[in-house]
Amino acid sequence: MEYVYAALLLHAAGKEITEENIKNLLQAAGVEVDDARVKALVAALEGVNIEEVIEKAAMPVAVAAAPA
Amino acid sequence: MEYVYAALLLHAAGKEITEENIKNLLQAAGVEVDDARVKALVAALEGVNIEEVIEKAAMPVAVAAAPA
Amino acid sequence: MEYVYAALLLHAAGKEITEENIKNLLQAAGVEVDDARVKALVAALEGVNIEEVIEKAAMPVAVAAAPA
Amino acid sequence: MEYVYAALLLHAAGKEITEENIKNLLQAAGVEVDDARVKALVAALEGVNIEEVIEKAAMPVAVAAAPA
Amino acid sequence: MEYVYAALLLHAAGKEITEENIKNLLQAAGVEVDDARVKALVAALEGVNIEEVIEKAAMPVAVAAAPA
Amino acid sequence: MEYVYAALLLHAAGKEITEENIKNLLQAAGVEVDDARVKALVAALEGVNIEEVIEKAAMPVAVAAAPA
Amino acid sequence: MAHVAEWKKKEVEELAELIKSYPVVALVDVADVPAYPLSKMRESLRGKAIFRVSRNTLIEIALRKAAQELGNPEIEKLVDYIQGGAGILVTEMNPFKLYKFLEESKKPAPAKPGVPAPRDIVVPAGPTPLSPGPLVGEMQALGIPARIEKGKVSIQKDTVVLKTGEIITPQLANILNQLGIEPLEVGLKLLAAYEDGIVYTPEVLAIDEEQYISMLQQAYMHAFNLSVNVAYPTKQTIEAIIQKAFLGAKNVAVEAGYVTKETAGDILGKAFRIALLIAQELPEELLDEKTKE
Repeated sequence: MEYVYAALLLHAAGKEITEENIKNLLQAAGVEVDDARVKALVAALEGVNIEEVIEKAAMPVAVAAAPA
Repeated sequence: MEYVYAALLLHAAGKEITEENIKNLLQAAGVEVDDARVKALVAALEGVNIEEVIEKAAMPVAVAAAPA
Repeated sequence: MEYVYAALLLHAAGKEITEENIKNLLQAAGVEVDDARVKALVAALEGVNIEEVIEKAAMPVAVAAAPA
Repeated sequence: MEYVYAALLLHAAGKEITEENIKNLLQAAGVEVDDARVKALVAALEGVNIEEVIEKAAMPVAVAAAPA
Repeated sequence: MEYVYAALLLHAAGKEITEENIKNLLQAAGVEVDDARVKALVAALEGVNIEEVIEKAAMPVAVAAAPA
Repeated sequence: MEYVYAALLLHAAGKEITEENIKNLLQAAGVEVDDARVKALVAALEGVNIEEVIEKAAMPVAVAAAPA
Repeated sequence: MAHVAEWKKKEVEELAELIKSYPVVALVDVADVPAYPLSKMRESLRGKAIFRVSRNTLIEIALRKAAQELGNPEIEKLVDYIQGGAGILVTEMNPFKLYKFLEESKKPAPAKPGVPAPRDIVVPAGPTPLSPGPLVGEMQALGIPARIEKGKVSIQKDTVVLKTGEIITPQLANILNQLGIEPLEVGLKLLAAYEDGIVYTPEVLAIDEEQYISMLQQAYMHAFNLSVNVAYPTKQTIEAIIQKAFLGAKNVAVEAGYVTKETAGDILGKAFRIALLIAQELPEELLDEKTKE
C-alpha cells in the first residue's frame, strides 16, 4: 500500500503524480523501490480523477446492504 | 491530509513515525512543513495501534449491515 | 462465467461487445467456444447499461464508509 | 479493470494466470498492454486463492448479516 | 405461481397483460386454466407498478427488512 | 428476463424445461425467439435444482431479519 | 543597587542554564498540588523531563536572561503565562506529547470542601468497610441509600452525589473521605510550552486523538478505494479488486438475465422474488396454497 499512500500524499500536496515524484517519496521513506510497481501505479492513475475515485466506495459486497 | 498520508506511508514501509521521518517525507514531496502539525500528529499517534485502527476502517460491510 | 468476463473485458477496454470480439477473446484464452452462448450473451446484454449496473453494485458501501 | 477481467477470464477458463497469458488476452481484445501493470497484477495474485475470494464475494447477505 | 410468472413474462416481453394473453401462455405451458383466476389477476395487476416491484426485488435485504 | 420467466413458468407448471417448451411458451407470448438464448438457458439450467435455488433466494429474508 | 541574595542569583543562574539546554521549556502551575503527589509526579517525570519549582519572579528573570543569552527573544514570551505557583519543566518531549503525558499522569485526590467537582461524583453500590455509626444517618440525609448489612455499612445502589461543577460540601467531603472515594484530580497544570520559536498554549496542545484516528481511517479508506477503483493491486486490496470485478460481472449477467452456473441462483432468485412481491399485491383468493406459504 505504500505506493498508493505516496501517490495520495503527492495528490494532497498538490504535486503531480509522476514516476519520479513517487520514487523520491518512497526512497525518502526508506523503501526499496520496485520500478515496475511505480510505473504500473502511474499508468493506472492516468486520466483518473483522484478526488472522485478516493471517495467512491470500492467494495461492491453491499448490494445486500442497500438501505431500505 | 498529506500529514496523515505521510504517517501511513511510514507505517506501511515499516518505519517509525517520528517528527523527523514525517518532516523528511513531506519535504521530499515538496510540502512546506508546519512543525506544529508534525508535532501534534506524532504526539497523537503515539501509542496508537495503527494496524488495528486501519483494520477497523477496512470492515465497512459490518458497519453497513448494522440495521438502522 | 468466462463469457461474461470476456464481455466485461471488452467493455473495460472500451471495445464493442460483439459476437466476434467475444469469440476472439475466448479463443485467445484457450476456451472452446460455444457459439450459442456467445450469441445469447450478446443478445442479453443488448439494452443493458453495463456502466450503470456495475456502479450500482459498488454503491452501497459509500454509505458504509461514511464515518459515523 | 480490463487487466483484472483478463485474469478472471483465465481463471474461469482453467488457465494459469501468467504475464504472458494476460498479455495475450489483452492484445486479443485490442488493448495496448502496459507491461508494468501486468507484472504488478500477476505479482499481487500470487498466493491468492481466487476461487475462495470469489465465493466470499458471492455471499454478501451472509457477510452483511454477520454482526460486527 | 404460474399465473404470476405468465404475467411477468408478458411484462418482460413488452406485451400487454390481458386475460387472453395470459390464458394463451398458460395453455401453451400445459396448465389447465381457471378463467376466474385469470380475470382476478389481470384486474389486480392493473393497480400494480411492476417496474417498481422489480427494482425492489433487486435489493434482497430491503425486501428482507419489509415483512412486519 | 422473459426467457427466465418462461423457464420458471414451466417449472411451476410441473413441466420439463426443454428448448422446445421454452420456445413454445415464448412464441405463445408473441416473442420473437432467439434460439441461441434458449439453448444457452437450457444448457445453463441443466443440473440446477430450481426448487433449491428458489428456496435460497427466499432465504436472505430470514437471515436479514435475524440480527437483533 | 538593591542587594540581591546570593541564593537567588544562583537560582536564576541554574534556571537559565536549564532553559538554555533543552529544546522544550514549559511553565506549569503547581499551586494546587500537595507535597505528596508532587513528589510522586517528580518520580514519574524522571528521565523524561527536569522539573523545578521556584518563585515566579525568579522564573521570570531566568527566562529573560536565557532569552538574552541565547539571542532568542521568543523564549521571553513565556513570561506572559507565569501564573499561580509556577514551576519550570524542561524536556525533549515535544509539547504535544508533554501535554498528553501530564494529563495522563494526573492522580486522583481526596475530596476537599469548597472545590467544584471535576466530573459527576458517584458513590458506588456495594459493601463498605465502615462500621455502623452516625455516618449512616448523614449519608441518608444526602440521599445515599446506606443500610447495615452483616455489621457493616452497605450502599444499596450507585448514586450520583454531586454533578460536575457543583461545590463539595464539608459533610460530603467527610463521607467521601471515609468511603475512600477520591473524586478530585491533581497534577501539573501546563500553562504554556515553548519550542522552536513557538509558544503553545493548552488549548492548542489538547489534541483530539479520536479525530486523528478517524483521519487515519479516512486516509486508509481513500487509499483502499483508489487502489480498487483503478485496479492497482496491493496486498491489502487484491481480494477486493477480484471481488469487485466478479460482482460487477455477476451483476451485469443477472441484470441481463444471462444464466450461467454462477448466476443461475441469482437470476432465478430474483425472478422468484419479483413474483413473490407481485403475489403480495394480489388479493388472497388469487393465491394458490404454495404461494401462501
